[in-house]
Amino acid sequence: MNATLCSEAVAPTRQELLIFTIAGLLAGCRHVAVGAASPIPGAGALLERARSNGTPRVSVLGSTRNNFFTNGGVELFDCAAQGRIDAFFLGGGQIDGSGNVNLVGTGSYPSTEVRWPGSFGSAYLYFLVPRVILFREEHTRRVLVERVDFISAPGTSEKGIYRPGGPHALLTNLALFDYDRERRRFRLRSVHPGHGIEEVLDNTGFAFDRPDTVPQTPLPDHETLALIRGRVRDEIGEVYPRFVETAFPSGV
Amino acid sequence: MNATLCSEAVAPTRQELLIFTIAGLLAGCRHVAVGAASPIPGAGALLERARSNGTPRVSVLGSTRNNFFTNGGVELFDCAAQGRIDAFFLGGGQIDGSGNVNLVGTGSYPSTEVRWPGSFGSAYLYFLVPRVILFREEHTRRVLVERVDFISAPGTSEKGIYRPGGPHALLTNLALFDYDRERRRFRLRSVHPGHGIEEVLDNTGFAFDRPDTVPQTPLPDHETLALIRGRVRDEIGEVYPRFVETAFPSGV
Amino acid sequence: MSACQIRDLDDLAAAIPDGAKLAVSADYSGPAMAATRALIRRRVRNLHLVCVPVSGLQAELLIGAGAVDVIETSAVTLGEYGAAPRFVAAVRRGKITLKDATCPAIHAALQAAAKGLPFMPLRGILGSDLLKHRPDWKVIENPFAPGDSGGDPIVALPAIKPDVALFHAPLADRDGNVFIGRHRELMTMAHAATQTLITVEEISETNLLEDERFAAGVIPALYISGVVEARSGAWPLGLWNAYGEDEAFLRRYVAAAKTDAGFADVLARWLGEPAMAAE
Amino acid sequence: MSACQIRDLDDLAAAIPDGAKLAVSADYSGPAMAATRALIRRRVRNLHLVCVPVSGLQAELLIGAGAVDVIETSAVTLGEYGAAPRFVAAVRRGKITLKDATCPAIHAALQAAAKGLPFMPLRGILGSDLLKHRPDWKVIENPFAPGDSGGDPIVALPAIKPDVALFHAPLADRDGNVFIGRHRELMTMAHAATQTLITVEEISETNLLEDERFAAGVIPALYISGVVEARSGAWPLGLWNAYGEDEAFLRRYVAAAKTDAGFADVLARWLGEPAMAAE
Repeated sequence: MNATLCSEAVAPTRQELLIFTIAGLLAGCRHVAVGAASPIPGAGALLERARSNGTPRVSVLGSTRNNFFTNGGVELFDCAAQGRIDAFFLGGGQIDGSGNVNLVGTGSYPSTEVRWPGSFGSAYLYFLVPRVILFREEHTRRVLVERVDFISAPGTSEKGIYRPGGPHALLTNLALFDYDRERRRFRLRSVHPGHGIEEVLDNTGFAFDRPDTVPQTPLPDHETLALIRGRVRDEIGEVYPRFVETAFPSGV
Repeated sequence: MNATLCSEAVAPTRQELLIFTIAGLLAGCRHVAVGAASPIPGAGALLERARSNGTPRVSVLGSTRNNFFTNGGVELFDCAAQGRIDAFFLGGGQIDGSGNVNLVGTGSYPSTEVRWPGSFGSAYLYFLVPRVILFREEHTRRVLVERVDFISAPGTSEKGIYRPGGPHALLTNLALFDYDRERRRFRLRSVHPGHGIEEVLDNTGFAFDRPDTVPQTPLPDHETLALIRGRVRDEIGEVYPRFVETAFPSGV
Repeated sequence: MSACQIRDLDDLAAAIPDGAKLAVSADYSGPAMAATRALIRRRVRNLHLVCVPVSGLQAELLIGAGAVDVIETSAVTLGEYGAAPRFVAAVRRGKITLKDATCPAIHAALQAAAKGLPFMPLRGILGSDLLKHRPDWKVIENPFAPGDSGGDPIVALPAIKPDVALFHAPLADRDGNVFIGRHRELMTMAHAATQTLITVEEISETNLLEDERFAAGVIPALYISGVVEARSGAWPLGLWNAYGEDEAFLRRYVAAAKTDAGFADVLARWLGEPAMAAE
Repeated sequence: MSACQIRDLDDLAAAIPDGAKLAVSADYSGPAMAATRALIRRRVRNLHLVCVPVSGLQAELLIGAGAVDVIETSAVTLGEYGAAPRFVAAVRRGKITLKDATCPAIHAALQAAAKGLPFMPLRGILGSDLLKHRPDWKVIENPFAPGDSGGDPIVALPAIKPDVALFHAPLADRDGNVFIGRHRELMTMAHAATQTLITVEEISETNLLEDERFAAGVIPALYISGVVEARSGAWPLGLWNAYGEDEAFLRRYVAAAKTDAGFADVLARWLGEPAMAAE
């Protein structure tokens, strides 16, 4: 446990740790966009904004107060292509060791065994946004596979393909990985408190790099936790009222 | 003189004849767009609408009451490309016998001897709008030349070039020509009252076809003239207040 | 098709022929659900559904009712209510032809049609399996790539020109102008489509283009083929700034539609009971 | 460049460097004339002026003041006041490099930049002498032309990405959101440009994005680098729904600017007398 976390405070929940970790991945960003159905990434971006004097600007799709687009559904994509979005979040039914993501389904396309909704904007934003953070809470061999069954969006591209963007990190309930664009592989950065490297290895379907000693994912200090449970909770609650009821300790 | 024009009515002015003639060129159109600085074409389109039960729809650039565009300056061009504009008007510092128009200048480009404003949307709309009406009041060898010095927009295109649009007619202070797309030449349709074929030949710098007997351009009947001097005058006056002061007989 | 011929939802449904390429808005952007119900009631068939850029319950119901041959979309999902069961079942059974896309590709292809262009280039996509399964998408060379760069491939998307665009909006006026506010993709749909059919919550007696502030978010009547007033026309989904989705209904729907029989029952009750909103 | 660094017209003029690719709006679409005067006063030089899609007095003054190297435009005209005398003189003397265009080509090239595309295709233009004098425009084959069609050439326009977009609008708020109403080309300019500098008639104390009706015509602060309040900022030209052009001034201008000396006199008086509007 982080020494600056006062012992009398309620310990951070799993979601609060993820929110804090995401905020750390957004340092230095000028503008972060958050897609639909993404309460934890949204809260992470709002935390980074709250503790960094209003930077980055945060656009939360589905929000009224934190959505600045006025040109319809295409604006997020145009804005990314203009280089005005520094970070975005992608999930994936499957994510493989090269950073490929699959949002379409398992088995043989088109008659997939399991069909997921579809690729949304992934096949575009993964190319255009410099810091794409792969975020998937479930950390299992079902999700983190050696090779995705369908590439909604590739993790890397051949030389000569226009690609200012790509994967930056992968965050799950167990661990945080950095993505190494040169080696086209993930590198374990830290394991969350309460979990160990063996658990990560057991539940990851792809090979990844790691340091000799794997650190623990840092926890938020008291002040940051108060910010999460106060301002950030209020701000994200506008878009995700049911999320805040479950993700944050009650009565805080 | 047209027999139905009552003798007690004030005879149509030059501008009124042009307005009436333009209206006749718009029969059957669903939507006519009128560019900037075009009071006579605008009045012609509004006349056709007034006497045809609201068809065509008329978009007058610069108008508040008769401008339906809400997507900025590009909408006129997009709308034309969608096939939603049946007729448009082009002028030209020079117009030649093939229907080429020059809105750029005379002499050698770029250091033209005489420089006009520029090509505006001509190089696009001439290709996309089915019925482009060339309208230039001045009928002289200076304007109607054998070959334009600069092709802002060509009258015809090679086979294989996407071109649903092109020249439909040429109207001047002296005469009305049809454009023959097969022969790529103008054909004189009629000469305005008070002028003759010799005057047209003397003042036209290009060769054109003509029937053995050239008819006189028809004049508006009493009812139509009243419509021009009433409703059309009011409608076009919204955009061109100074035009209506000079173009229509006072006190009518 | 003139606006004055379309007086009610049945007229509107009749104006969308079997086999039409039909563009619909996303569930969160004015879905014309009352019109969709009328379409299903008239047993529309063989639709080529274009979802702008995704769909949910609207595509789900049309697919479940057997109205869809082809679906071109970036996703079909009921969001927090879960997967769209009839869509998933139809995919598994190979009952519909999938044209899986990515959101900006659908926007770009509609913009191409709105501009009368044969195609629009778009970055990204290269190396995705989407491209592999979309033989109608081509890869061309960027003609402006520096000569020494070894080339710069870029995807070219053919224009999508819907026969009909269909959506629900808060307000139209008697002249047929329709307010869509910031939901600009609805304007692109109307510009791109041959015909645009609209349902609205309310008809304004004053012209929407007269107020310059209002006018920026208005689709002019020029692009509109028919407007039908349909209060709660997005129900059981929501309409921005007006009402939210009917959560209880959607939960019941997802539970029931897991089976063919359950869906058939929902559909029969829904089509037979126009006042279900008041349940 | 942060919005808070730009407090007045001189700050704004200082933020537009010599040699900038500067996009300006048409005379009828919120021309930033007060800012243009400040630019001339600071003796800006070597501008590459992009007129969206045409210009009039604004280009004329900048050219007359010797500030322009290159002008990319579909026309320069003072409308009913006649030809733009300094533009015409500069063309005749070969003092400026002309990039003659056609309106939709400028719109399309800005839209390409707004979409991060290297180019945009556009119909028309083929066979025009514009194309002959624009080696930066290329002709490509439509990749979707039927194989038996013998090809379908189409013009590809390289994106225009202005360093700075500059215009005048009726209203902005304290957060930097700017209302442009139906003048959507101003939004495209802001999306396309690296920086966008604005003058406005008035600063609103309430946020313009809060009213959904208003919001459709608002450029979000995200795209805005600086806003300066400048009452009558379009003078001697007009601003939609606010004020008309100053006809007497424009007539005097056209008469005076026919000669170099006359223009120099106008310019000296204009720059020296900020209150000339009250003459």
